Amino acid sequence: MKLITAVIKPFKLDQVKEALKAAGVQGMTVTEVQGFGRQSGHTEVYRGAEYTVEFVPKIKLEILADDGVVDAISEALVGAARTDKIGDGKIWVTEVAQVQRIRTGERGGEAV
Amino acid sequence: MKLITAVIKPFKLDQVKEALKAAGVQGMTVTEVQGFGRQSGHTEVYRGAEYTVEFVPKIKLEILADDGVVDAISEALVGAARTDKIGDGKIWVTEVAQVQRIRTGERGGEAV
Amino acid sequence: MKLITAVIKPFKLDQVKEALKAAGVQGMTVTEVQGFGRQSGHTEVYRGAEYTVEFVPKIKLEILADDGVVDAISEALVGAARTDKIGDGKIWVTEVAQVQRIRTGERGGEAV
Amino acid sequence: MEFVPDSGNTAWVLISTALVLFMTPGLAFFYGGMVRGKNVLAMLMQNFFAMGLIAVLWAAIVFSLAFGDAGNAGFVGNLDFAFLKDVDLGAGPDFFALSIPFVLFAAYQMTFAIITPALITGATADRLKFAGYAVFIGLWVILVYGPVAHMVFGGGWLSDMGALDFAGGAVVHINAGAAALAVILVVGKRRGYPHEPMPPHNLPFTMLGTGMLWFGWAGFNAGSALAANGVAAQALMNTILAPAAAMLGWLIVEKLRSGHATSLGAASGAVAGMVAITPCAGFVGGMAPIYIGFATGIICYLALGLKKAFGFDDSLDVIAVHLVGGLVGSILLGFFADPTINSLVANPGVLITDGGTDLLMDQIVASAVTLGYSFVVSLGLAAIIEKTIGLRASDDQQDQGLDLSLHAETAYSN
Amino acid sequence: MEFVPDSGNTAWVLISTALVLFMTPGLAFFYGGMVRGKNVLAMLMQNFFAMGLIAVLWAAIVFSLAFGDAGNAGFVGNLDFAFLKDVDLGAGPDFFALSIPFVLFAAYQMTFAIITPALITGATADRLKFAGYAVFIGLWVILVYGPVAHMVFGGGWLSDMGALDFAGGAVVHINAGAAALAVILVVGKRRGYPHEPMPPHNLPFTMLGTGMLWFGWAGFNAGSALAANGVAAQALMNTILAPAAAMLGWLIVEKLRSGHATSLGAASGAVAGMVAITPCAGFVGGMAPIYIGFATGIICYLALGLKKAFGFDDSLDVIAVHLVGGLVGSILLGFFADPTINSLVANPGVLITDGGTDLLMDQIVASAVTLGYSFVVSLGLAAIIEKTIGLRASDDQQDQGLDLSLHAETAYSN
Amino acid sequence: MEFVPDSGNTAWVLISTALVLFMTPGLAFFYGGMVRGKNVLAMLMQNFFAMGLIAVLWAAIVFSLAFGDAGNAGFVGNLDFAFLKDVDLGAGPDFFALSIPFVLFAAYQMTFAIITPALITGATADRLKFAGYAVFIGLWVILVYGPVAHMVFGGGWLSDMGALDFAGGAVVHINAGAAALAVILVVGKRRGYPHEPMPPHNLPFTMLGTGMLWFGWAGFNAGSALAANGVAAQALMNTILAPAAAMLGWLIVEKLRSGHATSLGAASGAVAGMVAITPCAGFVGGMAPIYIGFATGIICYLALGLKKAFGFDDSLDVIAVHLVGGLVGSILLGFFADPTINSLVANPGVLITDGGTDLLMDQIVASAVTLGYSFVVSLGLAAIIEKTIGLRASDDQQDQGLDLSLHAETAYSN
Ligand SMILES: Nc1ncnc2c1ncn2[C@@H]1O[C@H](COP(=O)(O)OP(=O)(O)O)[C@@H](O)[C@H]1O
Ligand SMILES: Nc1ncnc2c1ncn2[C@@H]1O[C@H](COP(=O)(O)OP(=O)(O)O)[C@@H](O)[C@H]1O
Ligand SMILES: Nc1ncnc2c1ncn2[C@@H]1O[C@H](COP(=O)(O)OP(=O)(O)O)[C@@H](O)[C@H]1O
Repeated sequence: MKLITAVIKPFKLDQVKEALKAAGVQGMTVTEVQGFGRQSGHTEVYRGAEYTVEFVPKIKLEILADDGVVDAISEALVGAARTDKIGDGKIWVTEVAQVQRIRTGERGGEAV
Repeated sequence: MKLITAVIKPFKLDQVKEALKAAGVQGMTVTEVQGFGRQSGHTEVYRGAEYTVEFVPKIKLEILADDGVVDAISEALVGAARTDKIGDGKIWVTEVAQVQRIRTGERGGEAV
Repeated sequence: MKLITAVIKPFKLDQVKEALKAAGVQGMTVTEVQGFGRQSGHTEVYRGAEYTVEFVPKIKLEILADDGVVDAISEALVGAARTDKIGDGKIWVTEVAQVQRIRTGERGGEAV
Repeated sequence: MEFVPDSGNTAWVLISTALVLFMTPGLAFFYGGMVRGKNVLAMLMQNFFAMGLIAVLWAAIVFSLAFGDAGNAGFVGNLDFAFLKDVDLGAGPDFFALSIPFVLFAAYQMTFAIITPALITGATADRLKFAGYAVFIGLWVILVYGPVAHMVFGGGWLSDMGALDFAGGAVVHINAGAAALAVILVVGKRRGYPHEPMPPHNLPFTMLGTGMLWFGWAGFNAGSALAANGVAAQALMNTILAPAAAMLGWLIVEKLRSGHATSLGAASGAVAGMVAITPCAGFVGGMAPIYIGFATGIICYLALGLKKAFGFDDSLDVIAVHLVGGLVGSILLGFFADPTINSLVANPGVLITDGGTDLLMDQIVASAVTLGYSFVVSLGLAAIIEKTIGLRASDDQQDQGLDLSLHAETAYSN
Repeated sequence: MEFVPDSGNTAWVLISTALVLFMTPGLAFFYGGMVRGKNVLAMLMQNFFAMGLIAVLWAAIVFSLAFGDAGNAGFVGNLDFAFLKDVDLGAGPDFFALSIPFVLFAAYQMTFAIITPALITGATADRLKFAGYAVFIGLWVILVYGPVAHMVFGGGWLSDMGALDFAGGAVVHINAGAAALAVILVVGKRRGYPHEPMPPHNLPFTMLGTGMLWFGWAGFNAGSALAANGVAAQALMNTILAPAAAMLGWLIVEKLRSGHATSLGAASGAVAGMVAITPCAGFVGGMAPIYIGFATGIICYLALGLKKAFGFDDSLDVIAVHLVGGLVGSILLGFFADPTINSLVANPGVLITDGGTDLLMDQIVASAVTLGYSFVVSLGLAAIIEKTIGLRASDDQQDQGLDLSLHAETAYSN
Repeated sequence: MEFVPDSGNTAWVLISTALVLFMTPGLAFFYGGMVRGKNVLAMLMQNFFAMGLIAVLWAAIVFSLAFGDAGNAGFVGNLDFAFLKDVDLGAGPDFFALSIPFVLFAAYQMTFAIITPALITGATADRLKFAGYAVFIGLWVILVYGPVAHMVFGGGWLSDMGALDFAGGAVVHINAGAAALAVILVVGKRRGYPHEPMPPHNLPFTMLGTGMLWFGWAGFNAGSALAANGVAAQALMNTILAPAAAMLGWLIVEKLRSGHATSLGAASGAVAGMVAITPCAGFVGGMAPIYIGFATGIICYLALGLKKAFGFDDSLDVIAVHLVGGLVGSILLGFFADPTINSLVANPGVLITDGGTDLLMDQIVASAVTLGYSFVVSLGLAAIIEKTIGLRASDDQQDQGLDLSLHAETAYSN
């Protein structure tokens, strides 16, 4: 079992969600986050004072997936999230030792 | 050292927190998230236009715990979070390579 | 490849960010979270009713980093986040199986 | 039409009508800020809906019930003005001795009828079905508000007896407060109360509502003079001083008891002061509003303890602020009513030159009658509605939040 | 200066001017709550900026275009009052028969000119360049608002013909609605519309705006009597009853069609009712405002379907609420106008004693002329601006949000 | 009581009083939107608390200090009206030549005394102890506001000398601005300033506050005529035109200097224009308000640079907007004061027919005296309070946020 985490641009969420559904993903968890990276921040102006804001709004997705489908899901996600402009984000995969569905107690592949 | 992550229904947070305290948990980190899953989204209506909202508000908990207590904590959490209705959420466990308390620099079991 | 996660005090974010940049970090993802721990919660008063709020606002940082630089980054982070007062937070490291930059498809060290 | 209204008085009652109308949105925000984010639209909706429903019912029948057959020293009016018959640009019945168009008087009084049932929504917050609520306030305004307004404002028996109520301490606040108590006895506590913390979701909204209410209250109290004259001027002065003093009173006790002076305390104290000065506004002068306000701030703060003592769930403290505040004001009027301020004060208050306890007794009777009548009818009404179409939202609806479960909306998004 | 204004009438128009001025911030919040959080400042800015730009243009030229050479039965005024020449503390031209200072009349009318172009911003929400918008409303108020106001309010040919418009059903609402339609045809749909959901980001703001609008509308409608008299009183009564009934009408159809009565529906219905009663306010009485309001609530709700049917993107339903609402009111006035309410009603409405269809025909002509003139000129204006300096924000700007991309600001932070 | 107030004038001052009262909540939101979310309740609280405390002190003593012994050409009034003695429904002292009840005059002036110290809170945002603040404004209103109001409004020496101040350019804005400067010199900078970014947490609140302020300012300026007459009408016109022009002026320089026209800029420019027109409102006419406003927008924008230049932390730019804006208006009045608008203008302004520099000199003196007196006394007062009970919140309190650390509340929750 793996956890796929991705950070994407907010306005891409809908497209990514559809692509993931098409790739068979049945669940995910989404968090609003602020990203810092190569994408240069923007300038905000308040009463003549300019602030450089290095943090950019992003969306973080977390998807638990069986080992076998990780690559397919990653590809679908990358395909949908990509705009080829700086700041498109990252996707990374970590190993999950154990997963359980709270409602039923099912474990492993059954649980996601 | 393990990281236990759980996604639960928001109105269960208080009960879960109490159950975890009873199970000896001394710390956790909580994030507001949006979940997508089997729990069917709801319909929202704005000036006659109906939107289906597939994302449902959820709470994500992260708990660092020594390997030995992971099962007890998981059980306590599942017990408290369960409503037996769809959308109760997931709980998963990942391996943590290293943990440190920022204030003291303590590491490992001491740090949580 | 590792994922460094840290929970810190909100007003420390700016200092920590600068310290991480100085340590060579080029990207990170930031989430507003609520922490529960040894730091005693505060009391809120509404029309004479006192609530004890055990959750304290915190900031969570996630930094993908090559294995070789994890210690340097952790140290920089801990150094900047430390106030020596209870509630300074935790930092932990998990193994990442794979990481990719969405924009380019680059993987591994290239991606972060 | 020969009647030429006084343009200055008419200007003042025109704007006062608008001001009181603006109080219902103000109340919506005062309350809306205090509920949880998942229920804020339900709260706003209940208040705005009162503007829709009550206005139409007022035109159809309630105005006539309240002000028909004015001066009959009875319990209720008649149907002479139903569907706004004869509610025209003239001066209306002699009883009112109006210097403004009768239709304006009807519009002005309408805004009072709108806000009164809306006040109840604070007590029942987070757990009312919308349909049940709609039926409840519709019937309530006919069965309770109309008669009470007649008894006090329409020359019914309480006013005939000698009780005074400048702008609605009994008609509006005691009345709504008693109804609130009745309804919460029927619908029970919010799911999760009291163990689950339910902090206000947006206190700036509550402060905004307070500001809107205070502003609107100028029209509520000083407008009740129905003229731009000295009484109106004194009423306005009192409507600033009493809330100010009540804010100070509340904050001082709060600081002593809980260690902090809170912004919600400042807002609550001010509103309690507005409530208490309402019956007194055009009848007292000098430093009296400050004494009344200061006492109210302290008493209403202490009255917060009632809900714990009696174990009811008055979500946003309508009992402590409106029922208790209304009672305090109505009764203190028996001490401070001053004929040099307003010649309608036939029996000066206890503390005033040549004063006695006559007025005080009348005030107590009027307060008790209003409280009792409103409580009993409201209790029956709420119970019937709960048994039939339902008044309390289900546990699932409360868990999901009323905004989504009842109105298919969410208040906030990105 | 010998002219002594009537102090009561002056007081009423003074406060009415402030009330109408307050409507533009109210509109900003009504709209601002409905857009996405990344565009809310752009929306607020467009509305507040109208207060800045239009006020100055009004003083410079537009007041004179609208009210110069008053009573000429023509198409536009002249430049006699340009740069506020002779707009003084006296009574102004006899044509207006003012009992208030002429400078106050100019200030009062200014607030109408400000809010009219601001109404358009709801249709074009989330996709206008600020610079293009600024140029558009500047030219529009000169080329469209000035002439239309003259034709109807300034004794131009439409009023001379016999059309009635108490407070701007045609001048303000049909006019702005037609312009809105024209501009969205030029700028096209919001990026992502209709597949991407764009829920309102803060509905409490929309409710707040509704409350502010309703409050301000008291000055808009009842102030248009330019006196604190019976007509003003009736106008105020109508301005409460019609929105109330429209709210009920809207909510009933909404409940039947989508299963829920929503808070946005309550707000929208009320605003539609305010729009529809605008042309009628000082001309109808009795239960007529309730009939007009109720019909409007239903019709405007159904008119929401137009944008799907015709495939345009009217972001916040300006067509359904302002254009359709304005038309409904202007035409229903032909049925309900009542000379016993206002002696300016020369031809009673169809349903009124001694009534006929004369007025109805005039109302239809005036509505059609306003609609057509505004639509055509606005279309040309918008097209030219889009071709030259640009009116539609780029896709990237829309993705990032207008607040950041156009104004370098974000609305919310910690 | 034989005095019969003019109903129209009374109506206008009644509503003006309510309008000015409403400005303090408006100011609270104007400021509250600009602070960080952890300090918003502290800001709102400071402003609302001013309504509580100052109202009571006004009744007790400050009204009498300001308006007792009116016309004495001196420095301060006396205690004749302390505890509202003789502040009744009559016409008051002949000096005021009132056509409204004296108690209404007292109420109206009270609202000015409330908002003046509240203005200071913008400069000191995010770092004041509540207790210290409460003591400061309480003493300040007695030691500074009372005397300054007497000197200018109460027939004291500045007005006797010939200085004009229609609605408080000196009494309110220069006065508060000078005090703000003094207090920030005592309490120092916000923790983290200037390296830590402190963006406004809710700019829509700031826009809302701007709308409320502009609305209320109609009562502030036009109400200061104390009658519903031509002067009031002109003052209202000016109170729309000047802020409008100031908004344009500010936005143009902002666009040129930083590349963007911001919504906060629009709001700030408008408020600066309201400030500057305050002393001039009932004394200038024609296009003068536009010239004054436009110049103010530009100058106040440039004055933002002062805080960087001099290294002080004026959190929300009270110096640039209120002190500089008040000075610009007070001095430009010396150029534009016009006796054809108001017969109280004895010496026409420099640019007016028959004008000279007499008034200009008086204006400069009055501005300097107000500035100097307020600054010096405020500095001493703040220093003493800081040394004794403490005025600056501790670093820990600032880190945690004042809402939680001082008031045990959080503004937002779910
Ligand atoms: N080392 C990192 N660790 C965690 N998140 C990162 C890291 N680098 C970038 N991110 C996240 O990815 C987002 C995009 O990264 P950025 O460097 O701006 O562009 P790109 O992904 O196109 O190279 C950032 O805003 C941040 O949220
Ligand atoms: N594959 C997944 N990866 C990550 N989170 C998931 C996944 N599936 C479900 N979730 C989270 O769990 C929540 C509940 O899941 P859902 O399928 O609705 O119900 P249940 O857990 O009862 O089967 C979701 O809202 C989402 O937050
Ligand atoms: N076991 C844990 N798992 C996850 N997060 C934790 C855990 N313990 C503490 N935290 C996080 O660290 C923060 C600080 O912890 P706390 O115990 O208050 O102080 P300290 O880190 O100084 O010992 C908490 O608010 C919480 O966000």
